[in-house]
Formats: sequence, C-alpha cells, structure tokens
Amino acid sequence: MDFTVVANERLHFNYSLLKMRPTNGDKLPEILPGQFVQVEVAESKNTFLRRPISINFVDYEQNIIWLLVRNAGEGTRHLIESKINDVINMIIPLGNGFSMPSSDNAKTLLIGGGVGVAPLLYFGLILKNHGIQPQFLLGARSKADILELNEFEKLGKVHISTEDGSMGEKGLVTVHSILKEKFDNIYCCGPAPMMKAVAKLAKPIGAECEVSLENMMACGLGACLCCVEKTVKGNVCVCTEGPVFNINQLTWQI
Amino acid sequence: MDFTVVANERLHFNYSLLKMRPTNGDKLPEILPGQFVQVEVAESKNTFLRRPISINFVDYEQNIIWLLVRNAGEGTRHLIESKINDVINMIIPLGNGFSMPSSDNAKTLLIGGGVGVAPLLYFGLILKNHGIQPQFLLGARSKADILELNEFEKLGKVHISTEDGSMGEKGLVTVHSILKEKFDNIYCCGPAPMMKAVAKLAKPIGAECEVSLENMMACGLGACLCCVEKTVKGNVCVCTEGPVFNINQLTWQI
Amino acid sequence: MANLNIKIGNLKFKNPVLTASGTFGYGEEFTDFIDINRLGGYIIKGTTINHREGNPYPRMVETPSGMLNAVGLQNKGVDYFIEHIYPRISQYDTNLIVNVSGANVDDYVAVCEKLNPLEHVKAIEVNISCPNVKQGGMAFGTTCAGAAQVTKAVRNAYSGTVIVKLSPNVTDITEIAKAVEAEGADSVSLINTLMGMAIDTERQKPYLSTYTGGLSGPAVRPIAVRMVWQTAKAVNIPVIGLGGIMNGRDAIEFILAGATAIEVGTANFIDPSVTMKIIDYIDEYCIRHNVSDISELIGAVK
Amino acid sequence: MANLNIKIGNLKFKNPVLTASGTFGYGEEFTDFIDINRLGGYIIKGTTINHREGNPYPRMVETPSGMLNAVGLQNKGVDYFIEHIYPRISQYDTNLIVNVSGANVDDYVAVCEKLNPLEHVKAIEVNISCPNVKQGGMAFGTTCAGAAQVTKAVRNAYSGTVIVKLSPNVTDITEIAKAVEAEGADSVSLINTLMGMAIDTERQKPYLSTYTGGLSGPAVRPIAVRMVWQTAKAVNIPVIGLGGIMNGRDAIEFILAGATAIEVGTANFIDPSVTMKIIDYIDEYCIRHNVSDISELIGAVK
Repeated sequence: MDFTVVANERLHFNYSLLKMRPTNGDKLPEILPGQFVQVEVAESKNTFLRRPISINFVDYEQNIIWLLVRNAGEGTRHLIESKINDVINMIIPLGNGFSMPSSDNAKTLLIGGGVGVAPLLYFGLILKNHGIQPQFLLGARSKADILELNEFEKLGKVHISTEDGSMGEKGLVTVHSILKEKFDNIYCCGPAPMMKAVAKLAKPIGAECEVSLENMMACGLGACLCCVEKTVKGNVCVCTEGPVFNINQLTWQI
Repeated sequence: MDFTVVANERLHFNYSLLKMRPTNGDKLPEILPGQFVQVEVAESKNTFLRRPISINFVDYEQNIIWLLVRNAGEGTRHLIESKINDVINMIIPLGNGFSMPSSDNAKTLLIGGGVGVAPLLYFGLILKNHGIQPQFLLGARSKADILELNEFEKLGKVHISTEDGSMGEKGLVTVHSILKEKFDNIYCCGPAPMMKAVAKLAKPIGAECEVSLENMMACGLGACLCCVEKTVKGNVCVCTEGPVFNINQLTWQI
Repeated sequence: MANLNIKIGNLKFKNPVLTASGTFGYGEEFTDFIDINRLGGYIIKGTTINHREGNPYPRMVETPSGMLNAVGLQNKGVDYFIEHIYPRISQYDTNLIVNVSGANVDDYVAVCEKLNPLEHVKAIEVNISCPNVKQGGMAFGTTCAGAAQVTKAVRNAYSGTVIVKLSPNVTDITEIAKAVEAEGADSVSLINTLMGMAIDTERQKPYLSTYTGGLSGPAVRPIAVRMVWQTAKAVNIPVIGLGGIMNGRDAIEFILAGATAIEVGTANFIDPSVTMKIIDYIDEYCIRHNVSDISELIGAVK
Repeated sequence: MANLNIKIGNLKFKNPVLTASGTFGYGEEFTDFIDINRLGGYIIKGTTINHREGNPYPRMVETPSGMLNAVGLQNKGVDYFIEHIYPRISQYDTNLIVNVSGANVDDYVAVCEKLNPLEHVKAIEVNISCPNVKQGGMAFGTTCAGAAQVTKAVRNAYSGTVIVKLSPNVTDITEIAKAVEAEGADSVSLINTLMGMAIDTERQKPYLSTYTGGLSGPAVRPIAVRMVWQTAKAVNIPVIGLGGIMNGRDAIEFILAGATAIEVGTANFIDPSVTMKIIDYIDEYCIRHNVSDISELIGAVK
C-alpha cells in the first residue's frame, strides 16, 4: 500500500517522526497498538529488504499514520531523510498488538527505551480511551533522546530516566524509583537487555508483563522463518506470533 | 570531483540538460571538445558502475559544465531527475577530443544523431573561436527529439533531418541534401549504424572523418579493458584512445 | 493471450511461474496479496520426517543485492503437515509441490512414502542442496554418487513427478544433473543458495549463528542463469530455473537460457504480489514479441 | 598509528592493501588519483608469453551489485612488458607483483623464467582461475591435479614469492588450496570471479560476446568471505582475500575471516582513490579497537 509523506519532523539528528497518508485516499485499515509495518526503501544502493518499523500513532480522523524512525543504517537513514510528498510503499498492519489489562482499574506502566517508546504512544491512547490511566516510564541516554514527551504527557503521568542524568532520574529505567510501586500490568519496548531487566523486575511482583521484540526480519509475513524467537512453544516467528510477547511465553533466563 | 547541479532543463521527456558547477568552487580543468565524464549515480538500487556522459558545453566564465543526458535506463533516469543543489561526483575530463581541421578555411560539417549532438555543441564553439564556420546536420526521430537547436544556430548553419519529416528533410541524416556538397572535414556522433553510414559517405569524397564511439565502459580510465574497439592497431580502449577516432583507424567495413 | 502452459514430466502447469520452497511458507501467508490459483504451482517449505526446530537466531543478514539465511529446515515434520496443513491448502487450483529433505536416504524415502498417497500433492522437489544443515542436505548434492543415490531411492518411493533441486556449490553442475537424470528424475531445479558468510566487523562476530548461510537474491542471478544455460544443454529433462528472479524480465532471462519453468524466491519477501506481476509480464512479453506459445522462448537465446 | 606490516613468504608489505590484477592496469592509469607508493603492493594485469588480443567486444555488463567481464587476458605479452612497461613502473616504493597466465604449463614456466631476473618484480600471482579463456585458465584451477601441476612447475621456474590465485567455481576450494600449498606456493589469493551469464531479453542475446563471463563486485563478497574463512583454516600459508571489497569495512571483514592481505578490484572502477581510503580506514579501525598490530585481527572472527 502506497503512502504519501505529509510531514517529516526531525526530532533529533538521529530520529524522524514521519506522518503519512494513504496515497490513493483509502481509509487506514484497523490498526492495533503494537503492530508494525514493513517499509520499502526505494532508492538506496545498499538496502535490499524492507525495514520493519513499529507504528507510533494512528490518527483516524486525519487518516494519518505516524512512524518514529531511528537512523540505524543506510535504509533507515533514507527514511528519515524523506521529503514531503515522497511516496513510500508499506505492508500494513503486521503482527499482534499488546493485550489490554484484565481489569479497567489495573495499575498500568508503559516502559520505553530510546526509539522503543514508539508503539507506547498509540497504546497509551487506546488505554486512555478504555478508561485506564497509563503511566509512562521513558528512558534514554540523555535529555535529547527523550522523544515525543509532550505527546506522552497528554495521555498520562510520565516518569523519566536518563543515563547521564540530564533529565529525570539518573541511570537506567530499571532503577527508577517508580518501579518501587506495585503495578498490575507492565508493557515494555526497548533494547533487549532493558526488556530482560524489566521482565526480571515484573515477575516477582506478579505483574502481567508484555514486551515487544525487534528481531531481524526479512519478509514480515511468517514465510522466511528468519526472525524466530525461542519460546515455550519452540522457535516462532516474531513477525506473526509477536512482536508482542508475554514474558511467560519466552525462555529468557529471568 | 563533486559538482553541484545549478540547473536541470528537461528538454524533453527523455532528455535533460544538466548544468553543474564544481562544489568546492575550484576552476574547471581545461576540457577538450569530445571529451567525456564518468558520473557516479549515488542513490540507485540497480546502478553499480559510473555512467560515461559526453560533455555538451563548457562555460568557463561561469565555471559551469553542461551534460545532455538521455534516459537510457535506471542510472541515467536518476541523473535526469536530479534536483538543483544535488551534488554529483564526476571524474573529469576523460578521453581525447576531436582534432581541428587541418586548415582554417576547411569546409566543416558536424553531424549529430539524437543525443549524439551533445559533444558537437562545445566543439562548434571551439571551431567558431578558431575562425572556422561549422555547419551542423542534426538528425532525430521527430521534431521533439531535435535538441538545443537555438544553441547550435548561434554557432553556424543548421540542417535538420527527421525520420517522420516533422522538421527539416524527411529521412535519415545520411540522405540529407547537404551531403551532396563536398566537405573537407566531417565529424559525427550518434548511433553506430548512423556513424558507419556517414563514414561510408565521407570516405569516397576524401573528407577527413572523425566519429565519437559510445562503447560500454566500466572504469573509463583504461584499466578494465572492457570498452575496446577493434582498430588497425588491434583492440584499444575507447575511453583512453578515443572516444573520438578517425575512421581510418577503425576496421569498419566501409 | 499467449499459451503459457508447460509440462514437467506428466504434470501440466498453467504457466511457468512457481514459488520457491522456503520463501512462500504454505502459501496461506500470501493470500492477502495474490490469488494462489493463478500460479503455475507452488512449492511449500522443506519437509522432513521429524519435527525440526531449525538453527538458532540470528538466521538472516542482508547483503549487497541479496541476503544470507540459515533457517535450517525448521518444520513440524511430514505427519503434522499431512494432518494439519495439507487439508487446509489442498483445494487450490494449482500444482501443490512439496519440498522434501532428509539427513539420510532413509529419511527421504520415509517422507516420500507418506506423501505418495496424497492426491493433491502433484510433485515433490527433492532438496539435496540445503547448505544449512549438518547432516545430509548439500552433502548429497555435491557429488554425483550422492545425488544419484538419493534420486534412485526417491524415484522408487514416489510415483508422482520428481524434481531434484541442485546445489550451485559445485565445480560442474551439469555432471550432477546428468547423474540425477540417469536415475529417473523428471526435472532438475536450480540453483539453491550459494554458501556465504558475512561478519559484523564492529562486534567481530559472524552475523549468522551458524557462521555460514545460503546466499540468495539478484546478486546470484548471473551465476544461476549461467548454470541453467549449461544444464539445459546437458540434459534432456526440463530444467526449472531460479536464483534472484525479481521481476518478469528476470523470469524471461531464465526461460531464454533454457528454463521450462521458473521459481520466485527471495522476491516474495520484498513484494508479496510479485508472482502475479511476473505472470502478467510474461504474457505481455509474448504478445510484444509475437510469441504464441511460451515453448518458443525456452532456450531461445541466440 | 598501528603497525600494518604483514609478510607473505619472505616478502614484507607496508600494509595489507593490494590492487587486484586486471582492475588496476599497470598502476599508471591511477597516478592522478592515488599515491601508488602508499599501497602494500599492486598486482598488474594478467601477462602471457605471447601478445593476446582478448575477446571481442562486448566484454562487460553491469549486474546487481556487480559486473560480468570477459576481457580474456588482453595483453601485449611478457617481452613487451619487460621492454616497455617494466622500466616505467619499477621505481615505485611498493611491491610490484605480476599476474601470470598461460594456456599450458610450458607457457606459465616461460613467463616465469623471463620475470625471474627482474629485481623490482617481488612476486608473481599465478592465475589458474580465469574463466574467460578457452585453454588453460580455470581448467587448471578446478582440479587439485591441475592446480598442483602448474604450481610445481612455476615454483621451480621462479625464485621469488609465488601466490596462486584460486577459482571459486569449485566444490571445495580448501582441497585446491591444500594441493597448491603442498607444491610450495607461498600464498593463495581468492577469489577470482564466479562464472556468470546475463541475457538481453529484448534482443534475446547474451550481453557478452563470449556468452559467459566472470562475476565480480560486492554481489559475490559473502561467497568470497566464506571461502577465505574456510581456506585460512585449511592451510598454513597466508591467504590473500578478495571479492567485492568496496571500502575499509569490507577489507576488515576479510582480515577477520583469515586474510593476511586483501586485494581491491572492481571498486577501483567506481572510485579510483578507494585504496587510499581503505588504508586510512584500516588504521583508524585498529586505533578504535585498540589493535596495535594488524596481525591481531587476522582470522580474529569469534
């Protein structure tokens, strides 16, 4: 499906917020929070495969989808340099989203690290619309890497950790004081080590914990079997069985 | 050497006139009419090698070089779609140019077919500056494919052939009435069959005849030995021994 | 509309466009993008006698105009296929072909015997060229004796059309093809992936958990076209060509080189609807070149 | 500044960056772009006993992330080289290496005997892997016996450093490497080009006058890295790696895979100054990774 870039907000040297609308004017399909897209990178000598990118936000009224893209190599660099009116082909939507907390008064924390905050924004909106007040814990290297803070603040209380202490509490998200509180549901997206550390914290306090994995993918459709994660059911495709997994499905040493 | 695009005049759906200036402000090197450049095509999935393009015109006053580019595939399509301020890397100048007529009152005809007219514009200027009045015979499929007519008219008398008769005389350049006249020097650039036909006409009337070949090249430096043409001296590189050859050096059956 | 029908052994195909094993799942993954019934046939992923977990992650890395994979024949085994998957996918109006792999000859035979009764499985593609498994796989495909041994056993165990998928990691693929033909294969398909490796220079580690993997994509197409051209001249059975086919032009290139049919593999990952475009292109190409029957193009390179 | 010195046989190199035969002319073509004296060494184009016109045009076609060539060892012969070219290029402060090719063993020997007295020719690279000549060339490089036969004869005829350039068009390149090592080669360089073919589907003709040619460029790099990795583990002589090296990262990839030195080939066509950038990158890489001597990186892939 072709999308036209309607805005490209360079949040940071390394990050771009792309806002796109279906080129042919079609309505966006129903998108669940936590799902992702497979983006084609047309004019790039050294990019052969599509790039999987999680969906940051969906604005059905304006029929616009947001992608938060980090410059992680030549393919994503081309994407963050997209110009308005550029047309980008995407396979959308892919994968399974986050599951809703069991009860409407569940105390819910969404933890994002770096660009991993992307899917939490749209999920935060959905939670809020369901009458659940999410809290957010955003972690990054430093203040400049805390993305879309104003957007998150519209949806719930935001806690911040930065490694250099330039904003919020100093250190990794896993040592943030908010984690001393007990939560019923914890959702996490970020670097694997961070997600594993969060899982370690969630388990003992009996919180339901879901993480969103970013294994390298080729097709995104469950055909190539490249992005597999070892689970209690054996190797499964992150693109079709995930990208969101309950930590109890995974075989992480936690 | 990096060049910045200062103008891209789309002469026709399939042709673009690119005007470029050295990005670092350096003066252009001395360029001989008939020489070419090797252009890098940066952002193109299916273009691996540089593209050899003959030099259309050199404006030393403004320090600008002109390239007349025909859409002959993905690489050249990217070039004709260049935007102002795009930076393009070129190896410049390459090859040998046309040789001047032996005498200043030599009756001289420059024959160009399609995009093959490109090197003749700059050569025409050099001839004019040497007090030689060149005549031009430009051939193309139809009127729309006759390129830079106004520029050529500044330099000398222009004769035209179009296959569909939409401009000038109908038919191939080789049947144009001007060729009934005797010329001392004939220079030709265009499709191989056309150049061979012109060579056939030039030989009997004893005209000195030079043609500019367009063999496929990899390096353009005489290293890969891919663009060879069979000559009286054996296989030689068109990029370093040419692209301009006197027809007597070639082994064409004429 | 040109006649695109072709025949492999006794099996008729409505057109020469098939999907390559391991790149098309069981077909179901692509029903949102294409009409499977339009395909000449589709080859489902490598099936073994027992369930296989495949190799550990990471299994894939992008390379210039291609990719390396080291999936290692992950599949739930032939019994699970027959019980749970076959019933779901057997109704398509196209040729269902199962890719068969094994660690030893007995494994190949056992899988063939279980597939033989399935009326909707029209053919098997015998994989003697998988570079990503420790036992069997490529070991059989790199010697004439090994290739002949597997072919002979499979030929006796399976009554339908037998296609043997050849490895390009050999000195002379025509010798392997001839050995396979001599044992009664109805067709050879080539090329499987070329064994390759890529290293993350910053971490100083290979990108794949298995160090080496199989290279596919347009990067290998010139090698595949050359091998199809050589093999089509060396054997009398039809050759199925694959290796980096990304569009209709590429498909025609293989057919001109001597391929009776072609398989689309890695391209499915980039454009899930590419097979439909290829079928349309082939038809347009035939019309443009006044070709009334695709057979006129097979091996027509001058 | 890390120590980039390496050694092949008894020959010292100031750094591991060489230029590949047939992609660098005689060096002179590149003096506008690079300082040849900075190179570890440069390997000049395939030299034969007699003048060769090479194959007819067209000899080259671009392919995905690569190119096919079918030059066919065009050169003016060893006598012309010694008389007219050698005097011009012998003064550079780097290792001048001559690539030697022949249609039969006697030809190889005859060329070696003529090169042997030249004090500024520090080594020869014996080409037993050219896919673009009818006689000799790859024929020797695809069997252990043929490779051993040429190596033995050359070893006796030439007293300097002998590097044998291997063909990737084989089932097991380590067997060929071991055969060559056993006959006294000081080093093996790999890979030469992979035999490929491309067809102009509109004209229904191959792009090359010879139908098939040699594939080079980043497309083949994963295959080359894999073969270097396998070969470096199989032999005790230093391995020189080449095949699609486009930048410093790629050069490091080959060194980590086990290459003591690397050759830059096709990349010279796209960026004539690429070798200088690669040398600089290797130095920066060593500093960034706290490597004081390049030897620490050779085969260091974990």
